[in-house]
Amino acid sequence: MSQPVLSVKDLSVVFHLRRGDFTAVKSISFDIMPGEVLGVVGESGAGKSMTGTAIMGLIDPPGEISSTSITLSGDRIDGLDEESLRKIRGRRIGMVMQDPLTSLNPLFTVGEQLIETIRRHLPLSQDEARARAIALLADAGIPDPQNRIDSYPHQFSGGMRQRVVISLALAAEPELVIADEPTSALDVSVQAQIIKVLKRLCAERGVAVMLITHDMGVIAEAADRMVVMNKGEIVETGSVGDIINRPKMDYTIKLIEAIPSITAQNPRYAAAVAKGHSFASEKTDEPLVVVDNLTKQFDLSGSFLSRITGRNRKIVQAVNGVSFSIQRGQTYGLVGESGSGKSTCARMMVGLLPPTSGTVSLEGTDIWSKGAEKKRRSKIQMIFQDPYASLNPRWRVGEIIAEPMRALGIARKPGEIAERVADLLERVRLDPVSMRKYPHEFSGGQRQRIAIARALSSQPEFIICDEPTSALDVSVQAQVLELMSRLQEEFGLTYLLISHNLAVVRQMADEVGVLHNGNLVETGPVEQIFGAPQADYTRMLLDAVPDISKVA
Amino acid sequence: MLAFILKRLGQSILVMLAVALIAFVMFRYVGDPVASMVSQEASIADQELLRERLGLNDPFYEQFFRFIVNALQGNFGISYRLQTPVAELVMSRLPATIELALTSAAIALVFGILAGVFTALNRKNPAAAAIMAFSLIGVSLPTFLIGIGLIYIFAVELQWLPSFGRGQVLDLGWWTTGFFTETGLRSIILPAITLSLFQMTLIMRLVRAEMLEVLRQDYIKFARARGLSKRAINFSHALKNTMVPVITIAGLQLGSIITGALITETVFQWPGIGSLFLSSVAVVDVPVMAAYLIFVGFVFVIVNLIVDILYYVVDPRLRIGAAKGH
Amino acid sequence: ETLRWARQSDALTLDPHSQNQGVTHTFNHHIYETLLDRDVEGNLQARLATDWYVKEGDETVWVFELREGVTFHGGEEFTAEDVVFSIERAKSENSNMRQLHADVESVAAVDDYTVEFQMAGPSPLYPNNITNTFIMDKGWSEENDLTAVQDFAAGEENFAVRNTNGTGPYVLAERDPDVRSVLTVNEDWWGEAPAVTEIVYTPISDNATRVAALLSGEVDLVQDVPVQDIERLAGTDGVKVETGPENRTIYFGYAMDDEPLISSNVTDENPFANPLVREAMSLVIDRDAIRQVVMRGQSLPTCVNMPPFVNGWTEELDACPAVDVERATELMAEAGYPDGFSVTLDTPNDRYVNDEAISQAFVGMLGQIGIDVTLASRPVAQHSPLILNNETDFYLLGWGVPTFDSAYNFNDLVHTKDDEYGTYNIGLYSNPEVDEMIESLGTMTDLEARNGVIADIWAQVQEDRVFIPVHNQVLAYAMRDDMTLAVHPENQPSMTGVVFE
Amino acid sequence: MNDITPTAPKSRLARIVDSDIFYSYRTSPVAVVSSIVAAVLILAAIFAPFIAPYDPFNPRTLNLMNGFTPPMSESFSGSYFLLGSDHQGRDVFSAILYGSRVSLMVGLSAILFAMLLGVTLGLIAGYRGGLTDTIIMRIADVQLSFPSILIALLIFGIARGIIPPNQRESMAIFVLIFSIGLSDWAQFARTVRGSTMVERQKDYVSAARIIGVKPVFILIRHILPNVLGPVLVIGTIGLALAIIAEATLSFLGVGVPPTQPSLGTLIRIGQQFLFSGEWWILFFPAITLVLLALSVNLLGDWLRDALNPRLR
Ligand SMILES: Nc1ncnc2c1ncn2[C@@H]1O[C@H](COP(=O)(O)OP(=O)(O)OP(=O)(O)O)[C@@H](O)[C@H]1O
Ligand SMILES: Nc1ncnc2c1ncn2[C@@H]1O[C@H](COP(=O)(O)OP(=O)(O)OP(=O)(O)O)[C@@H](O)[C@H]1O
Ligand SMILES: [Mg+2]
Ligand SMILES: [Mg+2]
Repeated sequence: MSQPVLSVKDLSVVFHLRRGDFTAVKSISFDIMPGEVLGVVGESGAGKSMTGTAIMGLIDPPGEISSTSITLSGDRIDGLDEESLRKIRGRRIGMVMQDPLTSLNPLFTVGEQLIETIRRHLPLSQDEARARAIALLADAGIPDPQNRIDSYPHQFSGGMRQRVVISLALAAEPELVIADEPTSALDVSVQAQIIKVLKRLCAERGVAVMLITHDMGVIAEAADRMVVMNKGEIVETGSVGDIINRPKMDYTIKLIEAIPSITAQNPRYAAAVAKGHSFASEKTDEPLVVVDNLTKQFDLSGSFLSRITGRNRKIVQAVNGVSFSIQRGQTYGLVGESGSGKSTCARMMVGLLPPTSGTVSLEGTDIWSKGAEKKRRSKIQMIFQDPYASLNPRWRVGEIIAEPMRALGIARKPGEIAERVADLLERVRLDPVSMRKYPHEFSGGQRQRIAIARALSSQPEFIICDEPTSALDVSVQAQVLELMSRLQEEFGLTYLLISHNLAVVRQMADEVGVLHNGNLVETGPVEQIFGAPQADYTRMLLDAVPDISKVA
Repeated sequence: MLAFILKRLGQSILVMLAVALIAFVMFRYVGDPVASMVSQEASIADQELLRERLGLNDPFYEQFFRFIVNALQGNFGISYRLQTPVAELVMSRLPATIELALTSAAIALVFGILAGVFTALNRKNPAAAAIMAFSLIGVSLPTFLIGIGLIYIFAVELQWLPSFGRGQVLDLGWWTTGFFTETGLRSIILPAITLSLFQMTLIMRLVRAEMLEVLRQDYIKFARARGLSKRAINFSHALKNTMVPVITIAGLQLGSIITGALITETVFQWPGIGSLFLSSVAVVDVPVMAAYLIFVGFVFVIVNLIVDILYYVVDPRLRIGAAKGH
Repeated sequence: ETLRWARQSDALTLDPHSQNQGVTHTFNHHIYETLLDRDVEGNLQARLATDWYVKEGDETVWVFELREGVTFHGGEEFTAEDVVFSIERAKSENSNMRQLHADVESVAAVDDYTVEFQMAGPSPLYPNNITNTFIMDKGWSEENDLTAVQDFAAGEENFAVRNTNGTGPYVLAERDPDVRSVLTVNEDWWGEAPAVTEIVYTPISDNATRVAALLSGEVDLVQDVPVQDIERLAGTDGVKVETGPENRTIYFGYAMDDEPLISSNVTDENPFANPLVREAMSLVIDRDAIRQVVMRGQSLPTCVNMPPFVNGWTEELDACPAVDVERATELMAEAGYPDGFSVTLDTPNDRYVNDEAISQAFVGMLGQIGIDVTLASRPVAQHSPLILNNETDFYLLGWGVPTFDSAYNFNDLVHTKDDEYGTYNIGLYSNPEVDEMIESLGTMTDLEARNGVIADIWAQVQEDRVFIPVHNQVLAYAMRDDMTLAVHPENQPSMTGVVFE
Repeated sequence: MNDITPTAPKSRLARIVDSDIFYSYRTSPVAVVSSIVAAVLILAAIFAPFIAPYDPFNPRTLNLMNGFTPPMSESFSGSYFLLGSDHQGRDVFSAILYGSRVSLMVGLSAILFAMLLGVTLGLIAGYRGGLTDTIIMRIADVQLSFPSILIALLIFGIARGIIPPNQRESMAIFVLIFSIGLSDWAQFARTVRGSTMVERQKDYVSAARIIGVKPVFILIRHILPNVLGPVLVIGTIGLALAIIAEATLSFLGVGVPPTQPSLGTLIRIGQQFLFSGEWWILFFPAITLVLLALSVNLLGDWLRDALNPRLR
């Protein structure tokens, strides 16, 4: 076999922090061959991104890199000075950074950033560089690249931005591409397309790819070999098929088990079927929540004047005549690609955003009618998409959880409140001592549990969960989902579960609605939707989901 | 965009009316113009006569209305002190102030931004710490003291630069400029430095703080990952992103350079509207004071408008209005 | 030779009759001329008039004989009709000089070089009033529509505000108000050719900057020199300072009527109405300390509210009693204020030399006898209306005497306040007998008898302690040391008097 | 995020000492030195009556003949003046101590007042948006058009009409605080408004709205703590400016009486003696002001960096 494109020996990354050193990566070694895709997986904080950043020489103080050697096609690249590194970065190693939304400079057009990078590394004229930039965008699947090249990043959707970042990484035809979560912001269909581009590069030009992700499905689909990391160390390495089908180490086994599969049937459905009951026909009670013909328009017209005269009106139809109902004690899953109106629905149902038309009724009362506020506040709660942003960083966890009790007058005496908070924390499996701490002192999974504890604090009947696990890695996600199911059983809660992770929805929901451009294209019992989807859009969505079970 | 400008212009008119109104209320408390207009032997009856003639005995709203009507026609009356038409007086002083303000603003911007970038890039460097500390002297001493200190060092002791005035100016008819004569250029140095010190400190600190923030953004890291040169990263990518807040403050500061020029112009006997205003306050020359305030109000309004437009130029995210998901 | 001359402020206008203000007159004296003016001792001297006297047989007429062969800058000949025109203009409604000519009923040209002033009654001291009334050319004025003095309220500018045509030693070459004015010598002037052939006049309002400009050699002559800088300037190579007395007294005054004070803790009566309190106050002021420390030796302590130049001044009146705090304390107890009282002193802070510091020093001295003074210090633009409206209990003021006669002080400061008289009688002192004597002064022709009345009035004023005078101001001009310019008592220096070494 | 899970709750003090801010403070010599300097100056001002050898505010104790005594020498009447005496025979050292008191009181109160007003209006403008925002921001425009001198004159004139004459001088200091504060609020309002507009979008605000927390409490308890960082920094620069503004206003007759000089007034007085050789009258008060401004601002700088978690 030929020489590896990248060879890493004994790489360590140490952060010199005030409370002692923290080793993010512990002497790891691995190689990547030309044309090979190496998948790197592991739970959040395992050191995956650090490894990639360290290879680029981009670790900032107080971080420090040490290694025996890092070679790129035989050339040592560790310990080089900043200037020599600049010649390698972008030119020989391309990198896709983890967060595409913030990786692009918002003040420069996509084209400017591409051309700048191309001309820095390749001897091309302005026009040639522009032509190349357009070709790159087209490769990455951006429609109409001639026109879109002069757009600013904010004019692109998250998925498009991610594709631009990929084009940028590929701009100077590097030998090695380090792609850190390149598809995390994409819907499944676009994700599939990107994976195709990467694979084609490997095949056609022998480029080596280091693909960092926590989505096992993507690995299964794209990678040849994979590395499993935990706490800065490599736990296991081998071919994708080997590891997924025959994991050896405990950690790997746990990780693989935690992955919800899109093809696995809903457990309750499966149980019901096993017992011979029919799962879908429980629709006997009066539904708890009824959404009827819900519509939301956003008026984006700039000025007061044009709003009055009605000229130049720019109206976004975010939600369009959506109707569905949710049974008490059940979970309704709402799926759909990014921007399809899921969160907007949620905000109207919780009382944050008045609907343009249509009604949301809870136990028969319209929550937007006069005098319904009290009921709405005490019975509906929401868990937000980003747990960190929904916790006030300046408040202690105890205060955060206690706020709904105070505001709704559920408990008033300090002693009683403290008791209840402690109880709630225990229920979400957190140490009651943590009520003294601030949100930033918790991990993502723990924060999500705090958010759940707060939602439970007001003793609601109905909880809207907007992407409750999107910020979490698979193992933590599994814990949170498990917790939610347990609480549902305990308190008889009703959930609206919003997610673009279809596997999660299949596992959790009793009924499912599919949103597309604000329209509810399909709704029905979970196994009906997943098992026999009716709408084209649903079918397309389901087809695009990568799945580990496809690995041979 | 046009609608936005029109809306802002409408608001601006209200702002200016408010400025004029408050100014008028204020004049009652600044002193009595008559007391400083008559000589010490003028009898009470004479003073009363003058007050009557100047319309100072009319009800407040009548005086205000008259002022607004006249001002709309570009007529700000006659200066009580210098007995020349106020509009003419202000116009003849304007070039001096504007040249001083622009020079100071340029100094403040250029040095403020350079020093801000330098101190942000070399946060631990002792030279940067020294610049940070030294710049504070600019804000902790009164302007008049700094001005006199500079005069003492550079005019009296070293005799390098003139201590007062504008030097020789070139009269272009509608404008007088000191930019094309040697004495004119030498004369502007000290007052411009004095006037710019405060704004320079502010801009420098602001740029530094914003730069530190921006340099840690992902897109800077990504720019490094793309192998861009240091200069492109620091001055093109990072600096441009610090500009939005800097423009806000710098814009406000350009306005306050003009109000801040009061003391500087007086110390350096700079023949601008600032010193004109202060001499007018001393003798309660109401027409000049009113015209000055209207002018300054106008400057602020224009500057704010330009700042808002500049936002659009610098930050494309603002161009499509408020369209934003969450 | 060119003289670069700096002072605190600029002439307000070049219209000779529009403003009665020292700085304006000083500047205009170089362009326009008056019938008479004052020399550096303060004596009247001939200028455009060569002789002046009361008409024989008619005590109410003043005769002025005019200088012949004088021409205006525009070439017009100077004659009696210019004088008639100018005096009438100065008397006209919008003129600020009219008060000085209030007694003139009419002016008539007897021939080309003689004018007669018909007065309302005998006015023996009238010539003192014309030292700042400038003569304009009638023809030029009429041509430029200048018969009336500018009316502010009309909102129009007057030609004379920026253009001149006088008979004086200099011709206006350049004028930028507040910034710079240039005067060049008038080759055809009737007097002796002055050594200064060009004057560059620049107002510099900041004290320190003005001094710096002289030190750096950017100007040759500086007026309005701060007293604390005199010593340093005098000790600097190439610079010298001329000092001399000014015709102005700085004094304190207080409310003397029976109304309770506005700002005092004594609310049922006016402590200042008690003569014992006033005496105590006058015993406690240490004028020598003020002179030595506050004024740096640059003042002439006095106990009468008039400078030595003024008719009626005597050494006895001027002399001060020794400071006696003990006696003052007794007096306060006797007056019924053993613990003193509180009051606010209003002082300007930008008008007279070290005005605020003088007041502050007096506050300390009054503290020794229990008078607890709060000092309220303001720019003169706010101080003036305050005191003119009698909204003060206790104040500082300076008074100049342009006529060089005591009657000027009496009319404005001592006579009971009414429409005509007592404009600056801020303490509301009122004594009908004194009022009567003051009114009689205006028409008395027997100068000796008149001086007797003046002495009587002063005796009463001093006995009643209407004022607490502090000192007469001293003027200082700083200049290059190769030139000389004497200090003028009215602060009206003429650059024709400059001599170069 | 580094997941550190301390097992037992610590005492409040221990938690403070252990906090990142305190750590950054301990390891920053600039912060330590400037906080010591600021503390010394502020304590000296507070305890002026116990430290100062003389009482410069009591005119009865002054002897004019002691004027212009150079530093470290005996005066006419035999008093010893460490930093010399001024033109009224006041001990410069004592005057600085007492003057700092006045200046700090005026400066701090004015800045606090400006902050209170500016932050309140900024919060409201940023949270409500729309017409409220436009009105508040245009008022800020109007305010910015007036030099603070004129605002002070206006307020003083109005106050003169309201306050009875014998209380005017004692009210002067409050009028002064009010005037300076009123001319400074706009910049706080602008800053806070910007940050509030960002914060109000965040989900923790939505979370509070869902349970019906009143807007006032959302603003005060949720948003305010999150927008206070830059406010503190502007406030520290503002302190020096407020002290200087006070001096200018006192000169215009709307400030403290010259018999009770503030630091700024001392500088203004001392400036007259710049050319005449009595340098100490200007020098010591000016140095005090520079030290005060420098230490407070360097502390502000440090605080800005320390509060920014990315810079730790
Ligand atoms: N600037 C820093 N200072 C201290 N520790 C850091 C810093 N940056 C990252 N770390 C720590 O290094 C460890 C590895 O981080 P890294 O970003 O590589 O995780 P990851 O595997 O990419 O996780 P994720 O899937 O969440 O992106 C984490 O525990 C993180 O807390
Ligand atoms: N406040 C708003 N003003 C204008 N448009 C809005 C606003 N909120 C949402 N939208 C638009 O409404 C549409 C639906 O947005 P929504 O947030 O409901 O999507 P989503 O399905 O939750 O997407 P994601 O998966 O990315 O969270 C989008 O096109 C969005 O741009
Ligand atoms: Mg990562
Ligand atoms: Mg969403």
